[in-house]
Amino acid sequence: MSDELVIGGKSFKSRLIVGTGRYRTMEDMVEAVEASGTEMITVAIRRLDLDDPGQKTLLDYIDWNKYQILPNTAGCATVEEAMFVARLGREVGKTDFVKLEVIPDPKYLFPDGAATLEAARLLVEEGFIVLPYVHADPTLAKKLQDAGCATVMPLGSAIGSGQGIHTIEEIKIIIEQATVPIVVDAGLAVPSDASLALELGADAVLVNSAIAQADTPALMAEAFKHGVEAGRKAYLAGRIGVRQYAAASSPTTDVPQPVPARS
Amino acid sequence: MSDELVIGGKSFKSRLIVGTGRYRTMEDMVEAVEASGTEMITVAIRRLDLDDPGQKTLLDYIDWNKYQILPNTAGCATVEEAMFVARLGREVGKTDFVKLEVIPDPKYLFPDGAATLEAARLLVEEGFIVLPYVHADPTLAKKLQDAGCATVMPLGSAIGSGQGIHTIEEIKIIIEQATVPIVVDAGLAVPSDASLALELGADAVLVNSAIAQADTPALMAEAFKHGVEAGRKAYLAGRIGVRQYAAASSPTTDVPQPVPARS
Amino acid sequence: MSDELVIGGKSFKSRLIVGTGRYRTMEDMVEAVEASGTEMITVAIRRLDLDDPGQKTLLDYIDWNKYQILPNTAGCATVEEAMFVARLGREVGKTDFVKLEVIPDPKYLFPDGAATLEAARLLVEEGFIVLPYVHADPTLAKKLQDAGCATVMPLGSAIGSGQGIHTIEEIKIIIEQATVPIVVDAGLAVPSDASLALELGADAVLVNSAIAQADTPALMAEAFKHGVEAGRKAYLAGRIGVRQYAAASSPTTDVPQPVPARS
Amino acid sequence: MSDELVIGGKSFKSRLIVGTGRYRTMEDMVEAVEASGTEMITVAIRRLDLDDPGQKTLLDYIDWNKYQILPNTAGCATVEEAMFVARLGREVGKTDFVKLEVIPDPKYLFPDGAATLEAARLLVEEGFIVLPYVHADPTLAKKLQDAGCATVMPLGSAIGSGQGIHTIEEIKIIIEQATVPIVVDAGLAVPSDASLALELGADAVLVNSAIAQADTPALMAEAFKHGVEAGRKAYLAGRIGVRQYAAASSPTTDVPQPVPARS
Amino acid sequence: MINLTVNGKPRSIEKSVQLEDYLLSFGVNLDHVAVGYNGEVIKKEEFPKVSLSDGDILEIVRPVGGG
Amino acid sequence: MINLTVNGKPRSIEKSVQLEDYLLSFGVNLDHVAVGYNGEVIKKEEFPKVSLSDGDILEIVRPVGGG
Amino acid sequence: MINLTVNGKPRSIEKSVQLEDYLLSFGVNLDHVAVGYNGEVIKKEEFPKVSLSDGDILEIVRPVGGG
Amino acid sequence: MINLTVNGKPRSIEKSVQLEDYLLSFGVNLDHVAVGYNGEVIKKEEFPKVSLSDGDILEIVRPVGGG
Repeated sequence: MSDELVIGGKSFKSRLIVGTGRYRTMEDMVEAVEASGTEMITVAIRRLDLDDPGQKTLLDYIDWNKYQILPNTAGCATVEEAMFVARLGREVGKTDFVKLEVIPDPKYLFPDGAATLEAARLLVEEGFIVLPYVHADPTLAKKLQDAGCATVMPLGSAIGSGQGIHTIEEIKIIIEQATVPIVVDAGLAVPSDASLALELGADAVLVNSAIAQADTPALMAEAFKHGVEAGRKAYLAGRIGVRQYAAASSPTTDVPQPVPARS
Repeated sequence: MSDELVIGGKSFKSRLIVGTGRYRTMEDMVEAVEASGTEMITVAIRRLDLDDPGQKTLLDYIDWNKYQILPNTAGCATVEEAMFVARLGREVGKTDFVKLEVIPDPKYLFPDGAATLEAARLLVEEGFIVLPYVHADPTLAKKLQDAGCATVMPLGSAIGSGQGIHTIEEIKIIIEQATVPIVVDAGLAVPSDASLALELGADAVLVNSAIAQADTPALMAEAFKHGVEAGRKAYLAGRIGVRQYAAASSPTTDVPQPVPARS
Repeated sequence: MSDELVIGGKSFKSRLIVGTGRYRTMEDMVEAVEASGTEMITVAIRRLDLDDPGQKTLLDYIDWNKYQILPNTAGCATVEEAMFVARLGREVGKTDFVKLEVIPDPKYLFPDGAATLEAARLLVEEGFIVLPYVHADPTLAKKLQDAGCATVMPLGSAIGSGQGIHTIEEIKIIIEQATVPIVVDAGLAVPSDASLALELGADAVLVNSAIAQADTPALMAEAFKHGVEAGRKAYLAGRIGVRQYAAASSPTTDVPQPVPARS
Repeated sequence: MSDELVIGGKSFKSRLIVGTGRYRTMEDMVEAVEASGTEMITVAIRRLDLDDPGQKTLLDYIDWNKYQILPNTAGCATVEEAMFVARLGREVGKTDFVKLEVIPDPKYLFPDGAATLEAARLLVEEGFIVLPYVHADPTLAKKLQDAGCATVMPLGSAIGSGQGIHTIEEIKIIIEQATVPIVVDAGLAVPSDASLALELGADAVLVNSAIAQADTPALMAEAFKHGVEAGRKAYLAGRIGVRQYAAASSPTTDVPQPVPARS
Repeated sequence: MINLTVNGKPRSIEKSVQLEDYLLSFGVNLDHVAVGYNGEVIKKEEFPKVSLSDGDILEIVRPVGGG
Repeated sequence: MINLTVNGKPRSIEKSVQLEDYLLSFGVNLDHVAVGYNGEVIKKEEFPKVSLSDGDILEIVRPVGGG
Repeated sequence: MINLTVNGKPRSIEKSVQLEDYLLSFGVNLDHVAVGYNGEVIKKEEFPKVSLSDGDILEIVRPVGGG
Repeated sequence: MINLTVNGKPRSIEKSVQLEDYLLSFGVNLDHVAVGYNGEVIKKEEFPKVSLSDGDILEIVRPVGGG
């Protein structure tokens, strides 16, 4: 059965997008990315240290031809900053894909919906394939897909908080009205979070801290790979409904009966 | 890394126990059992129809040498009935394993803890390997393991209800104090339920209705196989902690700054 | 102990704002409003039926001097419509208070955050005391309070859905960063929802459908009155913390011991 | 409307039972008990200090004629101990009421269901009015009411843990099948917990730590008084149902429309 | 003949009248309504000063139960 | 005439037979069933040693799908 | 010399006394306590009828704050 | 003397050079960086065509791990 995720005209077999930040070592990162089976990885764009310009970059560790690179605009608090970093990312990443983040709040790293929408419209005009990171606000999600975004990426909870998905109900509605793939991003801590998102009909998840900061990142990456597989297959297999009462899984008739020995 | 589940002295690679009831067809059942990768399946013991004694039984569909058979005492409301059915199951199943159920309540199929404990003690004396199905009551769980049960199987929610796991907090405590494998049984609806149970440290899950009644049982069985893999690997990989605030997954310094074009 | 809620320079003893819509009869409405002990009621602005211009209006049922009237902009999907209806409400309601709603989505009635923010800024400029109804988006909430809104009113769940508060985590953050009173609005179904909101530090709640559509509206209004009292007092009384283990509420020493009768 | 709670043939107007343990001072306790409006208070039975036999007891602080005294068997781990302490409590408390606790586990203070059932049967035979504290196990609850207990008191979470009610689903079922008053006990932390229990149809709640350990016990006691009132009234008022979609609380027609000024 | 749009429906009057008189002709209680006049909201005090002319668009509103 | 209760229903046989023969008379596959005899569960090896007599109560069971 | 166990601790008295007198000797308020005597709980009315003898085990209890 | 702002820090060069040469002077791998020039992002092909002049502001960036 072919079951592919299509974003910006590209097909992906894996529904797990992996972030490359917060690993203890680059080796951890490389192993985890491989173990995850992902086909798309996010990267951040930062200033080169001119006092050590030869230092290795992500490009020295990862074969960019093996993965769809998804440059992000993390660290940007305004539309202007996000536009600038998106354009830089396009050059260095050699891709039109961009994970759009406009985040004024350093404490919870919650995105600015209005600014994200404005930046998304401008980036779409410039031919970017825009994957915006936003609060799980169904009205905003609708406007973003109508604005030509390639996906909508509602958050589960605060980035890196490991709190899981607090926004189930909103995400269900976002999925219900979706015309583009929905990618649940941020806060996922364990594969059951990822599985749940896909069971509900989300098209993919983006995971970084849960893998990078696990005791054993590569093993956790594998766990998420299975979790995403599980969730997608369950969605396609059609889950049972919820019933108030029990339904016996063994026949309720023809139960053998003990008898008293004859007197 | 070898990571095996040991119950009653036998080792299992799969941590998914599958029930064989409620399938639409025997073909569905056989396919699902195979797709699940399970090594242990439950069966019920019922009267033979003497007006059609040649009718096929489970034994005609499934190779009992491939699986650990786990006869249950479903349908029994008293200690005496459960003892009798357990002994019949031992003969026909050619195994000492028994899934002990003592269930007086037909509406929610909730077990009778006191009666289950009494029956468990008697069956242990008779050399059975007892896997008791009980409410997620930590004190009862402790008494059952102290009584020599091979596992404790706390319920997530009503059998076949598809409500998932309502008893997370109790199950955490049961796991914390466990001296035998803990198998979460009943109510699981989707693989995220299974994954969650294993992430918390449960040793296995038992699933029947969620697979048997899914639109596509074999595919749902595969989904649960992945869910169990995901949960176990995540448990071994060591999940991240929960934090109140966000933790940036991209560096917060060296963010490139746009500048106004010179006038 | 004086513990007043101050909105737009006015002090209120009651922290329960009540809506006047969806009652089965006007008598139900009047009784419920009185039983609730509220000091602020919302009203909608609608066209007069010129074929029956003498028909009674809210003004014939309720003494507007007893309550702070809060005209809403329900039914408005755009900034322009909301501005127009707000201005009409100001004239007929003889108050600068306005409950700002900009809602393009008829299915879930979720507000448009960006449009609400834009309208809020314009209304503040015109001297309105603006109480905006928005999704529980902490970043948006911050912008609204910075824009001079008199409160922020995050939603618990869809209007009239009776689903309760799905947005606890977001609301906690909105409260944490609040510089104006936070009023939880929409979705509340039972007084425990209201109590919970105030226990978390919300300053008030707005309730309509839960009262209007209850079997006995006046009694439910009374129930909410108590719920709000309970929640506020609990907030001020300082709740106990959460601990993983138990803490005995009876002394654990000097327990009397039975003894065997002497032989 | 008369709405009384009847336990063991006695009528109570208050549905809040208050514990007298864990207060910082006896004055705190007295104030809180009064502020709570309770008519039934629990007490523990402990050895008198013979080196200071004149020390004040609860009896010096509280007028036992004003309250139904409910001696408990806290600290008892076996049936025998519980029977002995129950009998001592009957003498000193001059009442047949007893809160039955049989708790072998010191960490979570979870009760032993089977032992509690056995002790309950013996105490009922001896003419006690038995209020057993048990895990929220519907099958056990049924056996206790069938055994002649005056109430069943399922736990919400570990005693004094402040975790609230983890056992909602089980408690709903216990209420559904109840033939005696159901009193939710243990773990309640805030009045919304109490209100929720009563909204679901519980007949009363028992609260101790949440009041005794609050920053201001008397104020928290008042908060719980309101919470219980709120929950009971809401139960009687008949709550609205839950709907997936929104239901407008303002009319959706006759919305005034702005128009462009004529050119 | 003067054609108006009032609350979304066409209405006509013989000759121009003051807004206030027009409202009173319906028996409207002026204290209970607000009026939008060609997209502008006008205060009650202004009612006497506005004389209706062809093409005018009126929104005459009242408060109703709402949440 | 010997009257039995088999799986809850009355059945009768002309004269006493061995349990094993009785089972085989139904064409039952002995490897696929277990038997309760007056409340006792008896092993397959015992089948030939048990001869049925009046009033005996038999439970002849098989495994079926169950959870 | 009569040895008792009272509230878990050894105590002794010169010669046998009635339980009631023994309790009063401590200044105990009889209305505020209950007594376990060798595992039996005895009613207040019985106090005068019980005379303590060697090896008796007493539990003298009072109500305290509890939940 | 030409003063530049590069990655937020002041740097100076003797005389104007091409952007490309300037980058290479640091030993930068041109395939691994992108450059913002006075707020504009310029393509690699343009590097040789840009000669730096006084007051120019450069942002030289690379990809790093990010989520």
